[in-house]
Amino acid sequence: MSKVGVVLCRCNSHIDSTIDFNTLSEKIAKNKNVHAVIKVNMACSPRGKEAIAELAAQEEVDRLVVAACSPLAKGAIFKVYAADFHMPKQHMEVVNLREQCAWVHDSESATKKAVILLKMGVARVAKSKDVGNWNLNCAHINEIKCDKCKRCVEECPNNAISLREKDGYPQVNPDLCQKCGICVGGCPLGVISLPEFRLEEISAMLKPVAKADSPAVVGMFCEFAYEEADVMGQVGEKYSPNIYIIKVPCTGAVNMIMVNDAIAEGLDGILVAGCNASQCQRRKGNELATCRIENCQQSLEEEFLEKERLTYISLGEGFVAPAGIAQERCTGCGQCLEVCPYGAIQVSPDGKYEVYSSACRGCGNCAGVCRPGAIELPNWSDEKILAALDSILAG
Amino acid sequence: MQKVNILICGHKECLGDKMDLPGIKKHFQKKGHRVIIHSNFCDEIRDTKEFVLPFGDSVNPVVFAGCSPLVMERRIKALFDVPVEIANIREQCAWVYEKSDIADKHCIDIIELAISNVKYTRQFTHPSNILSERLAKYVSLIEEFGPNPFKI
Amino acid sequence: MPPKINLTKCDGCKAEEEPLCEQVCPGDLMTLNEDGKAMCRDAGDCWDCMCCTKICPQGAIETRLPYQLGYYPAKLIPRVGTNKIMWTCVDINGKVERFVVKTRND
Amino acid sequence: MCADKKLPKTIEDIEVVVHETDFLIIGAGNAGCFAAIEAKRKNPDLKVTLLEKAHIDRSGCLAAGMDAINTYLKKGKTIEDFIKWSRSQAGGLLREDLAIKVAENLNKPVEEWEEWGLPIKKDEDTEEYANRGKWDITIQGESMKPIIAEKVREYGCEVLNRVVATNYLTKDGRVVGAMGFGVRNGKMYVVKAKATCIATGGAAGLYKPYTNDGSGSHHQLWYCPFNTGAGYAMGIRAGAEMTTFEMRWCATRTKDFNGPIDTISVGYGTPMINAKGEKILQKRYADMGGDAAPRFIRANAPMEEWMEGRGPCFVDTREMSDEDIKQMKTDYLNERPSYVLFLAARGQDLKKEPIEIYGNDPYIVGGHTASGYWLNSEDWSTTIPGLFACGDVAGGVPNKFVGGCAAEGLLAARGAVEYIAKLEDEIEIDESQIEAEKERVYAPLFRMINEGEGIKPKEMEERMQRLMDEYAGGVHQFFRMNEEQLQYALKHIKILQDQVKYLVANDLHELMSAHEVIDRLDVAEVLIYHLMYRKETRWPGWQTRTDYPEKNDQEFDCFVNSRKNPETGKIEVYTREYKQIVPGDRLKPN
Repeated sequence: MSKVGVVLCRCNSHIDSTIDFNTLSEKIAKNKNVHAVIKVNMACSPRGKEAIAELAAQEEVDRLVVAACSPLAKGAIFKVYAADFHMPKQHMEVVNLREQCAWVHDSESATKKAVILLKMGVARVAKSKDVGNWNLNCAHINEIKCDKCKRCVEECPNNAISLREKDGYPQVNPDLCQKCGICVGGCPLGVISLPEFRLEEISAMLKPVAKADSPAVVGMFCEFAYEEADVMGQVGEKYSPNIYIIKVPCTGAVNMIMVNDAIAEGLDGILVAGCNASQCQRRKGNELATCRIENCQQSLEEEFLEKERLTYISLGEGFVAPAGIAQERCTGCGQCLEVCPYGAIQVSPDGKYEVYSSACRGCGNCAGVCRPGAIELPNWSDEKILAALDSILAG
Repeated sequence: MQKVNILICGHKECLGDKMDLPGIKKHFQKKGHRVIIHSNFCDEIRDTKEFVLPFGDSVNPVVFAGCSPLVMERRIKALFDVPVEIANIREQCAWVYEKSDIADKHCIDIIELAISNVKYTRQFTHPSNILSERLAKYVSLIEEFGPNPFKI
Repeated sequence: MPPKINLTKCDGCKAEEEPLCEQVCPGDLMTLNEDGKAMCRDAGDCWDCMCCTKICPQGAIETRLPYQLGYYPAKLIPRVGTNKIMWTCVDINGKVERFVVKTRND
Repeated sequence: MCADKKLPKTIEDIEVVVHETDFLIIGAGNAGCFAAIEAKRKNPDLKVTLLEKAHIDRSGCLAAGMDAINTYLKKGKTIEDFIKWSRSQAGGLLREDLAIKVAENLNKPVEEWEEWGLPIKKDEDTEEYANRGKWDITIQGESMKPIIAEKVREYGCEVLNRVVATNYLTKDGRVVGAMGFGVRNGKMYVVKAKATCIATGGAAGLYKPYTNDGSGSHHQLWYCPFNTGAGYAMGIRAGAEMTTFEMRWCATRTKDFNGPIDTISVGYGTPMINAKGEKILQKRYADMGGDAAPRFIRANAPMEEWMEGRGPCFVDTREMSDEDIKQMKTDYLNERPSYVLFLAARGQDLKKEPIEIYGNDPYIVGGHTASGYWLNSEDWSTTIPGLFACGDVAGGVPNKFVGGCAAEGLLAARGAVEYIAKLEDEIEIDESQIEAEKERVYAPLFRMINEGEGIKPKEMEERMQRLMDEYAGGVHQFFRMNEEQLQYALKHIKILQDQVKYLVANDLHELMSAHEVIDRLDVAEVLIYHLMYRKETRWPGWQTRTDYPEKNDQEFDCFVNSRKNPETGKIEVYTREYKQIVPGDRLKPN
């Protein structure tokens, strides 16, 4: 039995002013996997780290759950903590109690939801495996269960999977693997995992959601969709507390076995959120996802279930200011079209290069390669950067 | 040169006593900027945006000196009707330097950098994020369907 | 006669050789037809064990009983999770029954 | 249809793959898998190879799953209790020396299986396995085969899927491996092994199933129809001693769609009733123990009722609670899901209509009756050195079922591992037998290529099945037979065996079917000899001789064994005496 240490971060009262930490710690302490619960202010601060280190030092504690801000905010820092505590990074889970709970729901429902979110986190680390022993940091295929159906070979967008000569098992090339999880999502037997994304973990996370007030909806959000969910909290848009969002590397990583598990557990809806058709940075991840989902929806109807219980929504409504092309300077070399990971550059009928604004994520790759400097990012003009350099040199 | 409204969050729990904020305030006032030191911005940001009006004059851009943009950038930017830049004097200054004099110096540099940046920064436009509506729609649809018949 | 393949759903497991149904069929009855879709060699030799129906990732295979034994249009549809299997059973009068069965310990 | 591309056109085309291994197990079902795992545990350095006709994940009796373990020694039950019960169920005839050892190992595999992930119903308060009848426990075994298949791979055993074993490799009267062909790649496989264990299934499809009539569904059986007795046939051809084939397994099954009925009658204590609504066992077989009457009685009772004009018969589900009915259907989903589909296809409400039952076509199944290889209770070796047997093909221990077959896997593996340890000489095999087998195995393919026509395997299978059904006591004859019928059956079986040379196969699948019917013929022949030899009726239903309706303990209270003499090709039938170890009346469970 794994022993989980739970850290509740107040975040300067951003979180605990809405969520009742006493109820929360009381409820979560009852969980059989939880060994200890501590409350800290600013888990990301040096003092916060000390407190967490103390908890991790208790020799029973072998896993940590940090309930704080979005993993997209300070998540990386907490993962570094895990490394400092000599703990496999899979044994550290960040639960998003701020952007997707405290900032978007009223006190009562936020507290209720926080309990479930925390249980999900605990369930996940409890199931997590130390895969540090995988010598490679890429997708891993469990050959004991693999049936050599070769689907992963077919579907990998990076051609990172090929068949091994001697025994015909698929093998992953770590140099090509992008850890997008498209193979994880496609494997009919669910035997492929990423170092930090395993079917068993996700399935375990679904159990607590089933206990929530109905309608209980689980959201499987790709990293970009997840960020948009965070934005709602940041700009203070409230939404229904019935939805529990799980971050997935890409909608292509959502295996229909997970969906089946959700239905088996008794969840009322599964909402898969990803990018617009052209926009998937993982390349064809969302296309595969939509195919799988459409197919699964058919089956749902055959089983007399409403097909909308499983729904795909594509987001990316340009919450970042898009790049712009100054036509008078553009030489039409087409470099931008080459490098844009989101397919946001389009050539108009009259041969003009234009930015499809809702697809643009403002990454700036295009601006970087544009020789004539025709492309500008609204908030990162060359002038701005040069001026910044001057001020640094002056200082 | 353009005047900037500098808003420094001096929350003790965040910054400690390391930096000489009054000194820093003077430094920028000398340069003609308007500087306000707030005791705990987090406390107030949850309230309506009215409270920031005294800080902004809806003409000159704002530099917020406090915690990392990762913490609240969009929240703060959404408050003002003028361009805003964040100067991260917590994670990248208060939490990394032992000696006060170095911290003070670096703090000023960081704010200077933000001042230079904010001149080129555009007014933050409230993102056209319709996710909340879609979530609401979806949840109410599922509510109509009723519970999952496989639920035991 | 069992098993009945939904040709629009079946993608032959994108496999050039053996789709999953062909791999598991204890009677060696499943194979790929000319257009790379699953097909049953001889429905009369099917045991109705439903292995193919359960393993098909597309839910493209239906086990249908010989009419001489059971009337139309009863259906039994499996849905397989990591350690549970769900069954939806529809009888000839349209009565729907649902089952959730554990298949593995957590 | 990649299979055709791999079809060899001439004898020279055939690619021969030679494997060398320490321990060869033929058949990767329940027993075979446990044998493989146990061998690896006893000696991890051994190379263990499994030959599997289908795919190890879904092969053999457990392909569709299982809803119960019918033999588990619960708290308070002793080995002696088990022997007495099993002995009485089998009409007093079983190998007590073997049965005792099986009983000693009954629980281990089940508990391991649970540890590996098999869900078993527990009693809330006692934490013991939940009861289902005296010796049964309820499991949720839909995935029990994949679970154990994973373990086999984990233990590092080599699995050759889709390879059909056709004959043993022999060397001076000793088995040194096996030969077969790949159903997928058409290659011939020669596996040389220090020790070989036969773990294939029993023989289904010797008799015509009544569901076949006018429905064209050949495999509407309750027992795995892909178990075609290859293991028996190979042993017969190699001159191994076989026992008690005449103890056929004719069971009462659900009518029109073969499903088990223990699930209902044992699982939920529902009575068997006839058309008049009389409780059959209590009313007519009270003297034989009523509901606890021996299996053959229970199996035959509904058929007797039909004969007497009191059919149809049912198991009465009408008194069951809604929860029980739902639970029972769940049990079926774990073992034979399509039976639930059948009930739906009949639109049957079990609260109003009971489930109809009927006899099924007889099988030869060592897991249920005592038919199979004659074994040495020291090491589970057969009468041929180097050959061990476990599971359905191993004779002498009826009522083994899943748990017992698994236990035999352990026992056979231990015997084999010790045998291997004692060996020192390297195996040298003469190539001539490989050449001969190559010609025999691929003949139907080449006949099709050269002659372009002949007898399709299915045609011969259907002829054999109708013959056996009508003349060797099939279900249409209410399991009854007499000397003249058996003689007729034997005459025609011999004709069919001679006709085998006309068999044709269009592809590798048909080639497999051809050898399935060839093997069945060899089993059927020996079966008929056994049925003819036992001039008495010991197990009405399983073995009903209308010309000798009484039991004859003077002559036949013993085992009937046979051996096909490889030199003369004659089948020699003789008896072996019964050795009682556990005292008491062999017909009484206690």
